Amino acid sequence: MSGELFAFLVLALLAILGGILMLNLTKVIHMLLSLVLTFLAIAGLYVLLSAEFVAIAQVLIYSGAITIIMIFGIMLTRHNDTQKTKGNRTRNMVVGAGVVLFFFTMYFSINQVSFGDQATSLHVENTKQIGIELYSKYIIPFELMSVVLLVSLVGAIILAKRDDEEEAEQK
Amino acid sequence: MMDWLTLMIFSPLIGILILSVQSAERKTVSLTGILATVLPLLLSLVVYAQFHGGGNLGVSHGWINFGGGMFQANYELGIDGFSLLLILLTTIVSTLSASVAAAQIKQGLKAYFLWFLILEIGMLGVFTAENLILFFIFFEITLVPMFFLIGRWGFVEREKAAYSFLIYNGLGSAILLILFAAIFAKTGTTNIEELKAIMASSEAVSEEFRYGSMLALLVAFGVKLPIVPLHTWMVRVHVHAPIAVVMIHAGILLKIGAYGLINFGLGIFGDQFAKVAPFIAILGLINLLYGAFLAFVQNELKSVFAYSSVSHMGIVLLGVAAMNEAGIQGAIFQTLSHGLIAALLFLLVGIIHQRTHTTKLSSLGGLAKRMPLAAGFLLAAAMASLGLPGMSGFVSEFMAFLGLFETMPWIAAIGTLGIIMTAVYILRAVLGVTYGKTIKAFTGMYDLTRIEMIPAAALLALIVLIGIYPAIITHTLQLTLESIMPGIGG
Amino acid sequence: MSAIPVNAYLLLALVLFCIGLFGALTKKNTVIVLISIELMLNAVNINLVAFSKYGINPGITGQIFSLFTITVAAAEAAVGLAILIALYRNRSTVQIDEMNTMKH
Amino acid sequence: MLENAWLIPLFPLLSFLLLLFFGKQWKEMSSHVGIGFTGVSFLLSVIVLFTQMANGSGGAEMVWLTIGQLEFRFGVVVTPLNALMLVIVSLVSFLVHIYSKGYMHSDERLTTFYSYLGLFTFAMLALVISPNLLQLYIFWELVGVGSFLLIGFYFYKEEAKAAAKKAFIMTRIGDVGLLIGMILLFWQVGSLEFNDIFTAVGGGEVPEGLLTLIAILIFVGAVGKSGQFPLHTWLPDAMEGPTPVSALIHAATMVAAGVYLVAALFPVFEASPAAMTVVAVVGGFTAIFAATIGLVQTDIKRVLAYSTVSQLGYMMMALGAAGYVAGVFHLMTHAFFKALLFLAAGSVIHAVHNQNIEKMGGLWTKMRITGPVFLIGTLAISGVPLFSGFFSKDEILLATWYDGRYGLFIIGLVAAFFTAFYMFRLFFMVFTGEHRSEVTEVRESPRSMTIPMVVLAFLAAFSGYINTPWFGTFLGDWLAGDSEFLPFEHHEGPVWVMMAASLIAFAGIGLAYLIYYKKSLQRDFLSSHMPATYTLVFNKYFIDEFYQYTVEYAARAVGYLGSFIEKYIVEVIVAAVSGVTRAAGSLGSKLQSGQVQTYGAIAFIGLAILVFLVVWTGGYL
Repeated sequence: MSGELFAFLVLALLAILGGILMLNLTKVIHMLLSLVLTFLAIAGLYVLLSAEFVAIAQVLIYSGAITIIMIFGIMLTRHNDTQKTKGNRTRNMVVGAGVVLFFFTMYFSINQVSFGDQATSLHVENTKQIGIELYSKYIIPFELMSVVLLVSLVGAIILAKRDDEEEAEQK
Repeated sequence: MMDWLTLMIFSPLIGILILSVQSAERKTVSLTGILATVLPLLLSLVVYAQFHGGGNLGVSHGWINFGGGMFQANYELGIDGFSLLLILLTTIVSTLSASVAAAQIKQGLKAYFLWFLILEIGMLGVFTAENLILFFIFFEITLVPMFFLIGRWGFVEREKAAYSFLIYNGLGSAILLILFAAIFAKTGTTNIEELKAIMASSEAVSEEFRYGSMLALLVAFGVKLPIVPLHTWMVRVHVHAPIAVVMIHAGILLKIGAYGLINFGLGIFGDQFAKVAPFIAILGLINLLYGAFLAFVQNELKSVFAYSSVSHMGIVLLGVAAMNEAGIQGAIFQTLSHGLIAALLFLLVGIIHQRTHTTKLSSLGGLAKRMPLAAGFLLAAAMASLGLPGMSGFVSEFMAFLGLFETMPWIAAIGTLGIIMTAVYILRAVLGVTYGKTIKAFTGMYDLTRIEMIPAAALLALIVLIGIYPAIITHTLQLTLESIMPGIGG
Repeated sequence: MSAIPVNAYLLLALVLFCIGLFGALTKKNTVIVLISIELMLNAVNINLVAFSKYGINPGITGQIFSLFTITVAAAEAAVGLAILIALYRNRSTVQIDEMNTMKH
Repeated sequence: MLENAWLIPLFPLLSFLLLLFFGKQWKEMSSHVGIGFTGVSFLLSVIVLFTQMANGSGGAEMVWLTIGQLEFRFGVVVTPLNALMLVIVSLVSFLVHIYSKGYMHSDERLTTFYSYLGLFTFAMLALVISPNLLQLYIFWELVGVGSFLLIGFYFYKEEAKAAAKKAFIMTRIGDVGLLIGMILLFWQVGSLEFNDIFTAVGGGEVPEGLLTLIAILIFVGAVGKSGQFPLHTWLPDAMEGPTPVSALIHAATMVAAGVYLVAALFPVFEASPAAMTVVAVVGGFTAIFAATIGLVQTDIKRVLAYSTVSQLGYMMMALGAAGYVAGVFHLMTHAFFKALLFLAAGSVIHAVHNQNIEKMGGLWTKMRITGPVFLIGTLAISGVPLFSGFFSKDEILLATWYDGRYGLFIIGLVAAFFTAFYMFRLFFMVFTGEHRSEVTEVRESPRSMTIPMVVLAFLAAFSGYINTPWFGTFLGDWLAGDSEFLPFEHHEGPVWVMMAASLIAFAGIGLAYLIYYKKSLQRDFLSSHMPATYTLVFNKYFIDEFYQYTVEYAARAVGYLGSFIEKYIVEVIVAAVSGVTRAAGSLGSKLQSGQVQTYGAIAFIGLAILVFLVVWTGGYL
């Protein structure tokens, strides 16, 4: 067993473990933290796939930013909230069945996929390559993305901000 | 050249326009309403004259066109002998029904006439359309006004009746739409004449498709006709709809089923129709006997006549199934004659109901004493209904059975039981109402007024005229039959 | 040559996607639903990155796309949370099954 | 003149229409209108009769209905049989019109009565001059309606209503047989013209078995109309109608139409020995069967009605035994004497306002005209020598004898005995003995009633002389001579047949005399010695009840079964279909809960299934 395969297996298991924990834990905050595990494992997998920059971004954005935002979200709304155990059982079963169906269908297709080639030069100056591509070929999507970010920023502030009139009423 | 057909179909629009701007005062509204139906009546007479004068009445304008000319649905109108007769039936019964409505509809007369005139456009259009798409549109136009006419102006269970009318007929027309679309896709035309030519010659259309289409037609028009067991809606409508509407319904709308079956089923899919003829004959037999036996045990005058309609439509099926000239002519005659007879019967039932406020057989009796004219007319209508010679019912029954005995003697022999049963149930109901002891409970009953006499007398006169001198119809029908018969290899 | 076939990555991604999907469709807490959606996006990212290495046309493009996805995910998380907070203020709940105003 | 014979039925039709539309204003006048128009018809009929005798048969036709290549015609034809029937019908109708003026004078619906009479007379006259079977069928039904209307004339009486309904339906059953036979015949022959039919049948174009079937079916029509067993039950009930109607329709004309039908289609029957046997046996059986019922009835009109049934059976028996002339001859004489008897009975009823013979008696002295004419009729029907019935009955008995149907011959003799007995029973009970009526002041009827009776009495007495073994068989030669299809040879009968018939008649009369006049024999002999038989006969062999419990209840059961099917199967299926739709709808609306997750789940499952299908089918649907 090569080291790479070993690393893959461990990371993959960690990622899946995180997901399964997320499904089964009861406290919301625990669920969130279990997902951090998944995100980190995925970052590791990115490294295996010669995508160091993406891996770093993954750690920063997912494990860092998004998780923190979510935790804020939890704290701002209701602390110590637990997942209600009583759910719509039939619906869960049906959805589960659908998911399993979907899984096997996709599994069936995935099994048939095989690509011969393998990129070789990805790990060489990975960040630089990304940078060059971003600022040359994908400049317009990149700029657009900044607009998206801006809009979401503004939107999030407006949404989250208390309505003045409403506030006045409440006071 | 005048486009008489278009003019005739849409002439009720004038009435609609006038009505919609007019005040809702009862007298003016009923006058306008009746006059608005007289206009198409006059125009249909013009059309009749033109038809026999050899004038070319066909109309064709480009209309819907897509697929680079591959798919065309034109605005095409045309008539043959059969549809001409049905048009005349429509305009005549409409006028009479309008006059009945003016007397019997208590409220919302204006709205009633608006719906009624739209209905008339639909009916006239159905019988003149030469194009499946156009036919379908007019067919749908008849459904909506009927729904409201039943639902708003009917008797006790009017809403239920209106819904079951809409559901059944909606189902039928859905099947029709799918079928027409399939035919359109397969052949690229919806013109009936072209389709006849294609079906007669082309190998392109598979045998399975033809059978499928034929059966779909049978179901779609079977709902309308109605064929047992698709008939329950029709009984409900007959019992709960306002009388004027039932006159139209029994008199004309049911005939769309027969018209479609003969014109499309026989005309387009003649060969296939010939192959399933025994099956259709059995359906007809079931209709005839089932309707008759059920009519025999009904306790309500309107139900009796409703089931008698089921029974009489069985004769149409039997005649069509005979697949020879006598049978088909019998079916057509039956269509027309039942239209007149049913209109007359329900007209009289309406008058009786108006006087006595009941149509229960158990609470009616001895009407001949107080209302001799009404009883006389009812008796005459009953006699026509049970196929008394000298009235139109006999001619049609005779021809239908004449035709059927040639091809399927055993079924015909069983069917004659229906003739006996018709006499039994009609007499049971009608004698029960008119003869016997006078029931004292109804005070202030009065006989037919002069105004009421007119529609009843007109209908009876037509019935007797056709019965005594059937050539009046056959000479209009000749051409139609000649065009249908080659289609079935007869 | 790597000992790991692309199928393995795809399978992992599928498993994660399915977990995320199940979570998104069954969990009651809105925050978890949001984070489950993030998980699904991550699964997609794995695919993208895996294809960038083992695809028919291997190249850097896959990684760039995953970066875009991450960005959008971040923006989505921010807006989602803002909506959540606004909702919580109005209805004082974060249970998704109590948010059924669409019905009315 | 013969091609204008269509004028004959036209006058009664005119009378019908005029009275229908304007009768209300005319009131009393309407009887004169009816009488006048019928009188014209009668005169024309007589002219036609003599023209026919002088010039032979003739007629006129026009096309009535075309179906493709097939043509149906309408027209008139005058053959000896038709001409004879014309005269009989128009004469009796004319006399009944006159009689009714007296009999019905107090009825407020006199106009209606006369218009119905006009309708009936029209239909009956048109019936007997039909040149083809279809036209015959049409008027066959129309006379049925005329009869129906007149039976139900007292519509407010429940019995009249029931009787009218029964008459119509029973005859309709027969009519359907006729209709089927007619249509079958049409598809064999290709035409319904009598001449074409006879040519085809004579040429052997119709297969033997089918021909028998057709003949029997046509005979079923005759059975219905002529009140033969087993469709006879309507005829006695039809006595609910006014008495002149009974005389006209249910004695002289319409009920004889069945006999006329068989006679008119005689070549068809003759071609099938089996059918002939059926006709003869049914006729013979009806003759004796109805006669036994007639023995014990107490209603004057019912006795006459059963006697009519019996006599019609006699005619059928004659025709079935190839006695064409005998049948028609008896038809004619019977029309006269039975109409006479009914009119006389009507006169009695008019006087005593009762129909029960137990409540009459001793009227001979009070009704100086009615009594004798009734006696003449009774003598004629009993077959007393020198009266008309004697000759025609004799002819029938001879025909059966010569045809080798000895069983029927005996039946004929027995029936003749019964006839003589019950007719004289009637006569003695009504006209002799002490006065039993509640009406003390019995008066003879007005002249408008007595004159027709006298005319008929004359005919009943003497009309037999046109066909006798002694003075020549004028009628037979004339009836059969003209047609190539009718064989006729007169049987020089053995004298003992005639003697036997006379003896039998006298025996019957004698027995009646002993029991009812002299009272030397016990009246209640039968009821006391054989009570079971008496009950059976008195209740008309329970045939009505039998029909009620079988046919009527069966029809009703089928009807209820149908409505059961309708309610619990058809409606349930419909309800099930609509229920499924409704359930699907409510399920759908339940899913519409506003919960995003549910929507998402559904969308996802749909997607999963689609993807699965695509993969499953390899991407090709």
